[in-house]
Amino acid sequence: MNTAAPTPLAEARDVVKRYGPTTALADGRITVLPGESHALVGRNGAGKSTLVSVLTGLQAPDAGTVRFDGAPAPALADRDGWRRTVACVYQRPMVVPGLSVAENLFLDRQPLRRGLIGWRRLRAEATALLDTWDVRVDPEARASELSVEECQLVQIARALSLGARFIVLDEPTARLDSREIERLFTRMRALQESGVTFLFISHHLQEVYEVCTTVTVLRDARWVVTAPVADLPRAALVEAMAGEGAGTGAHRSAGGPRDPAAPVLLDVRGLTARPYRDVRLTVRAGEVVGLAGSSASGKAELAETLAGLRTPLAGTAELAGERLPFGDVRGCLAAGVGFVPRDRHDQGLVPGMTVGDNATLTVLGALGRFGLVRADRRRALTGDLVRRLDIRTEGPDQPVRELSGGNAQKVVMARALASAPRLLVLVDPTAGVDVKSKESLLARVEDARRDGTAVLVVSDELDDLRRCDRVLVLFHGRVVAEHPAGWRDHELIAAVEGVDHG
Amino acid sequence: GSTADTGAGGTGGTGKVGVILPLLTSPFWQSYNDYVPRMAKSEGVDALRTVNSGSDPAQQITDIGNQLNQGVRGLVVAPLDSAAIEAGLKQAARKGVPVVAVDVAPDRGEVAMVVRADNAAYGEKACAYLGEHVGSGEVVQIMGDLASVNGRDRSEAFRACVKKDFPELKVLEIPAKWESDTAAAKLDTLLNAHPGIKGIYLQAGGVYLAPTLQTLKSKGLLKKAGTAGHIAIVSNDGIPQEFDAIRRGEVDATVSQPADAYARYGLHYVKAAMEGRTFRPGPTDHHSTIVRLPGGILEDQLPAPLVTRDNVDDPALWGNTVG
Amino acid sequence: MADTRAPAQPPATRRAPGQARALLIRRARELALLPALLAVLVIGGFVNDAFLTERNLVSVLGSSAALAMVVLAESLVLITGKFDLSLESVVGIAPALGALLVLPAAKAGFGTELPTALALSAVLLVGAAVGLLNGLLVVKLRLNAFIVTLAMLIVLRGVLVGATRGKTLFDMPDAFFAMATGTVLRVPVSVWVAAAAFALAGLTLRHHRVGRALYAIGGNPEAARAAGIRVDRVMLGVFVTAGVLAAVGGIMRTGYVGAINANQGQNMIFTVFAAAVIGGISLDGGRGTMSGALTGVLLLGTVDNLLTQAQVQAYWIQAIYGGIILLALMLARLTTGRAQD
Amino acid sequence: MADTRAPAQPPATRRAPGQARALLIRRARELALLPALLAVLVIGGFVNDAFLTERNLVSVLGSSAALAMVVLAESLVLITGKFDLSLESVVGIAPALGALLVLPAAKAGFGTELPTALALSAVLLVGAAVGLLNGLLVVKLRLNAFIVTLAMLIVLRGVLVGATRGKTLFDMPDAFFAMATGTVLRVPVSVWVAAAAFALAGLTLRHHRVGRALYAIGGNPEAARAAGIRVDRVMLGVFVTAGVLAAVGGIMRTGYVGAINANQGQNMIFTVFAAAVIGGISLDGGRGTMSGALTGVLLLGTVDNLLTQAQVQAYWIQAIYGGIILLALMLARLTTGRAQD
Ligand SMILES: Nc1ncnc2c1ncn2[C@@H]1O[C@H](COP(=O)(O)OP(=O)(O)OP(=O)(O)O)[C@@H](O)[C@H]1O
Ligand SMILES: Nc1ncnc2c1ncn2[C@@H]1O[C@H](COP(=O)(O)OP(=O)(O)OP(=O)(O)O)[C@@H](O)[C@H]1O
Ligand SMILES: [Mg+2]
Ligand SMILES: [Mg+2]
Repeated sequence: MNTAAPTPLAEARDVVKRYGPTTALADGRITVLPGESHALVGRNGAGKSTLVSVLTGLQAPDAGTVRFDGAPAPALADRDGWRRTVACVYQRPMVVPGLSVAENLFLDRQPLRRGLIGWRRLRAEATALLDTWDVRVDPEARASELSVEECQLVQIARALSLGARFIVLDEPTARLDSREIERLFTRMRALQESGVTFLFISHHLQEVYEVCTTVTVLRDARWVVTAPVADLPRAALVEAMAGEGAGTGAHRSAGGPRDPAAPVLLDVRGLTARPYRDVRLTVRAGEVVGLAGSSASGKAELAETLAGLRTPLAGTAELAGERLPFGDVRGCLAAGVGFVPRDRHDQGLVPGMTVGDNATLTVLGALGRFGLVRADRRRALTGDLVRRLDIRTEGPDQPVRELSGGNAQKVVMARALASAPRLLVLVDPTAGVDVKSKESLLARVEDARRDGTAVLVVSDELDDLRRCDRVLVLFHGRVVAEHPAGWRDHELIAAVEGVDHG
Repeated sequence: GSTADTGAGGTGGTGKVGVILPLLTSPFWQSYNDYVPRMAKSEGVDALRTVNSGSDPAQQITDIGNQLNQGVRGLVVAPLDSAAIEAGLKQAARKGVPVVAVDVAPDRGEVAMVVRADNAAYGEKACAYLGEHVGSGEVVQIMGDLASVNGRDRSEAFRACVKKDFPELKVLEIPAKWESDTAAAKLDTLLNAHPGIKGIYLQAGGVYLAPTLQTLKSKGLLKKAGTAGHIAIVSNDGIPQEFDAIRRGEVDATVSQPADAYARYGLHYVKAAMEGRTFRPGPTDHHSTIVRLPGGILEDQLPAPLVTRDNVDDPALWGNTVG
Repeated sequence: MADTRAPAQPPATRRAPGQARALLIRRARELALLPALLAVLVIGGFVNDAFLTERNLVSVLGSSAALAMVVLAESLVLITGKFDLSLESVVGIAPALGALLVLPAAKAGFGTELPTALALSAVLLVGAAVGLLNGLLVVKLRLNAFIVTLAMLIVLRGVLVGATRGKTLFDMPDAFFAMATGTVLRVPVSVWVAAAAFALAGLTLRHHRVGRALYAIGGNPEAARAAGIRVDRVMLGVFVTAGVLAAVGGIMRTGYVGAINANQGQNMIFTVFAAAVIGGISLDGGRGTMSGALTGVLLLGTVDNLLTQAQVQAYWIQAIYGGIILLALMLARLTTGRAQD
Repeated sequence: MADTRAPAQPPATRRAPGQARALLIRRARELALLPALLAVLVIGGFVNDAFLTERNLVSVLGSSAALAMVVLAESLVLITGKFDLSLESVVGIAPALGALLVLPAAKAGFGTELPTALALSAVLLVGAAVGLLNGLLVVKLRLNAFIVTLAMLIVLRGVLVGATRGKTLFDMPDAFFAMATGTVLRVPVSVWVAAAAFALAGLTLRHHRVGRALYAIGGNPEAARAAGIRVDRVMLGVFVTAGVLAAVGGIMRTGYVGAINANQGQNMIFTVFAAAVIGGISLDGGRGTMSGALTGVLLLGTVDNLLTQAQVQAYWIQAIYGGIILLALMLARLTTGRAQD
């Protein structure tokens, strides 16, 4: 085995990376062989993204070595060297908001004409590239105008077009709908055939089995195991990640509504705005209703309307008989709406503030008299939420900026739960959350529902929707289908994509 | 020795003296600053290093406080503002430290003596010169900072004198905030709109001389005195470069602010005050007169001669004694 | 191929012991300037005997009080993620208008001769009005705060010169000077007021929901809005508060100087920003504490005092002052190991 | 339920028709100030016959050239997402050191009496050195750019006063004045140089990779680094370039004024920021164009000229100037419908 082993395409050994008092990586190891598709999995905060940033030259490790093709990695400042070696889609958005989509796609490698940038060629190449990904955006549009999904696709398109032989994808699918994911996998397979090697990170384990050949597991900042995916069935993989024997349970479905006679809590009638029309839906107390649809269906806008972030053109929504004050977030909060927004970077978190601050941002008025925010009560509430949601953090005083992606997402959920809402509106609540945490996150949704909370889950994550008592499908702004629990995957996917027949 | 009675008390004439400057970015005050140690030696005063208030009246109060905390027995201050110095004077009075004010007479407060040449007189002299030599037409005054007492007094005196004595003159104004580039740009602009300008009064030669000459030169309007189309220029300060320009015939006159005398008599009076001497109105032994101002303050009005081609080489002028 | 497995070892215990230390480090960052401040004090003690006397230290405080108020005001605006350059002109225009209302026409006043209490309220009102105007332009019209308040600064400087016709205002009622001249326990009232204002602001920022809202808005206005914070209203409130605080600073300066010069406050904003930013207030918003800002003010005041006492040549004093600020920054950088961008 | 399904239409076709309009809007935004500028020109023409004469317009250009260079320099730094306040002091210190090297000791020089060409190169070198120092402190030591360059500004102001001992420097060789006094086609050389510099910078920013890198760094430095841009090196280069450009601006100002005063450049930075930000350069980095910055410079220059010609009462001129800037901002806001924050 040793004699026949080819030179690894990329190899990291004994990598240590610390951020102040946090050890993000204590024993980072990975060996990626040429031509394989290597999965990197681990729970939130295990150190995956840290390993990626070391492997792509974004940060120098505190200790350890990185080698490519047997040769030492380029110096940190040698950006060209790194760019030739490896391409990456980072977990955090890495676009320049003020530049056009076309330029973002070809940043620092714009086609030149006599030393200057050939805008025409740039536009043409960008258009072609976007077309291959079927991204319907104007290449001249600013990147800041893109939706989360479009932004992610643009970054994927960029990374895959760089011509590198080694491509790292850090949770590329967390923000994509199923059709977009399928398109990504098709491209990946094509590139694999032409000899491109992938390092792929995802919390959707079925994706690991679908596209990867080898898997490396990190746990608590340490390398745990590397094995062919075929040798690690799902249960073993989860065990390796979590460090304990645990049933996967991800496919458990919710069963019917607990109490079909429960009173209707949320009653939405004739709601109309730009991206959706004449929406009518109801959610009973203790009921979990899913709202599915592609990224362009208007589902996220509908959710934002209910949270008070938008004012619709027409229609009403009543929560327990009271009209929701549209366009008034505070009013909606007071009325009992808890909200997890679509993008944690955008509306979800204040990165510079601590976990405690972020988690209690919606309930600042309730932590003491005269508007005082009592530190002990904030600490207690935060501690409780951190425990319940299993957030991996140094403590409530750690800035959210320093959390790993999935843990940050849990803080957003904590913020929504902190106000003990009567209606929970969750948009993509488990984006970037690891399998175990997803369980606990969804279990918290279960808890809430048991307490009589109405829950609206806006997502196209089948795992999220499976827990719903029924799923509504939004297509081009209209509710086109309703599936009671027990639907089969392909039915729902077909409905979401608008190809079902009734 | 000037007109002074020897009295009792005081600090016995010994002890350190603090000297506070208003700013250092003008050639005039820079000369004054250079004179201070020299004059201190000749007057036998133990002067500390000068302190610069950097054009900030509040800083000046702080500077006074700092000097007093260091135990100075006398202060020579060139106030930035006639009113906004009172708080500083009060502090000194509380400690029994005599103060001599240079260049600006405080509106109120206790000072042993004010040593100054009258700012209003500068404006009047310039007005009189221009009035006599230009007669009628448009004249420009390039003003200082309107928020400074020096600039204000010169501007108002010039304006008032023109109105009263030379109504044929029409005054155009450039508020230039003691900034040379502002002066250049605005003079340039005015010359476009008023090609017939006949005279210019520069309220500070140290700042405005170069931009004025440069602007006139680049517009082809810099003619020697006596030739046709010459624009009469009266400047204010008395620095060597103004004298050179007068010799070249580019500038007609300047009011010489006596930087040397400021330093000398500032220190002289503070020493006298520390010795407990007091003073009376009347002529002095150095060609000046002590007058009692309306507020009861005594002021030694130093002569500020108008320098023209005729007396520009007078070796007694301070501008002829520095490099 | 490697199906090698790591030996089952306990997960690196990262939580418990690290937590206290991390908190300590984070707190230390807020007071990054303290070592620099201490260094200046010690050096000062050696350089000049008069430096560490009570009298001198009270002088430092008294001369810094007005600056401190404006730094406080600016810090609040900066934490909210905005700018207010016009605060320096409020320091001049607010007390000046108050004085004009109370002074007789013979003393360059408007001749309205309002009662003193009314005139003093007018001072605060002017500050509030300027803040409100800035706030409306920034919050409602969505103009850029930096440039709006820069234009406002120019306008107000002009109005001050225009309204006073460049004259210095004096002979106001004693109440105008009381803050700087009155003392409690031998320390000027202005110092106590500034200290109280800092303490109150510090408490509010740390322990009141309004304070937390400022940080949230400065850190990510979108997230703040989504969390139910009325971003526009809070921002308006901050601009108004800053205006009022600067007006109080203006009264302090008036008392300190004993008169109102037509360029009162001019160029102060540089020092204000220096103190705030040295003290750890971020220009990007969302970061900084009152204790930090206060150390910034004290450092500048102390260095200034020290340089005067050290008999540095007047020509070089400014260069040395700037150099010391640079050194203090580097020292803060090294002692906290934190990048400052 | 609902089998009423929307026809399978592609979501809002954003390409073909929208594209031209979007581009137009984008271009219009860069020149948001043009309406305001035109308004000032038209009003000026009515107010005063001399205003729209060739001679007067050349005056406006000549007096704005030095400012334009510094605005250009600052814009480059701002686009990269940093600040450089010390540029205003480079305008003073760089030509002053050059002059001191060439002047004899009798005229307050160092007495080295270097040849003119060397002294002029020294001017540029001083600019570059200051830029490099700023850059190193910001890029390598990771100090905050605002506060580093503010401290540098104070240091350099002090050095200028110290090195000249407060004196005004006269009588430099003619080459020091040539840019402002020499003319080509009746327009001063300085104007041509500034125009060329703007054109070159505009071209580079729009059509060269280095220029695009500035926007990328200003917009998202991490993304820029990930895309292979040598962020540190580019940033250093920008600081050095800005220093050199400001030094050139300093020579222009020296020529325009005919001497170097010990406060040359002082307070200029306010005007520089005003011009840049009014012209659409974002303080957050990553946004703004050279044509916008240029309209900002021209607007300020024109308004200033107009007010002088109109002989507005000296006491109120500043207030009116500030008011016009505010109006121009609102006009720009209304004509482009763009929020400016
Ligand atoms: N800039 C930082 N400062 C401090 N701590 C950090 C920083 N970045 C990451 N960490 C910490 O390092 C650890 C590993 O984070 P990392 O982002 O690598 O996790 P991850 O495996 O990618 O998790 P996820 O699946 O949630 O993305 C976490 O505990 C995190 O809090
Ligand atoms: N900053 C930019 N971002 C994206 N596209 C740009 C940018 N600047 C210019 N372009 C594109 O370049 C095209 C031509 O612009 P411009 O006329 O300024 O350049 P040019 O060099 O003359 O190009 P061409 O030779 O193609 O006409 C525009 O239609 C625009 O789409
Ligand atoms: Mg990650
Ligand atoms: Mg073209």
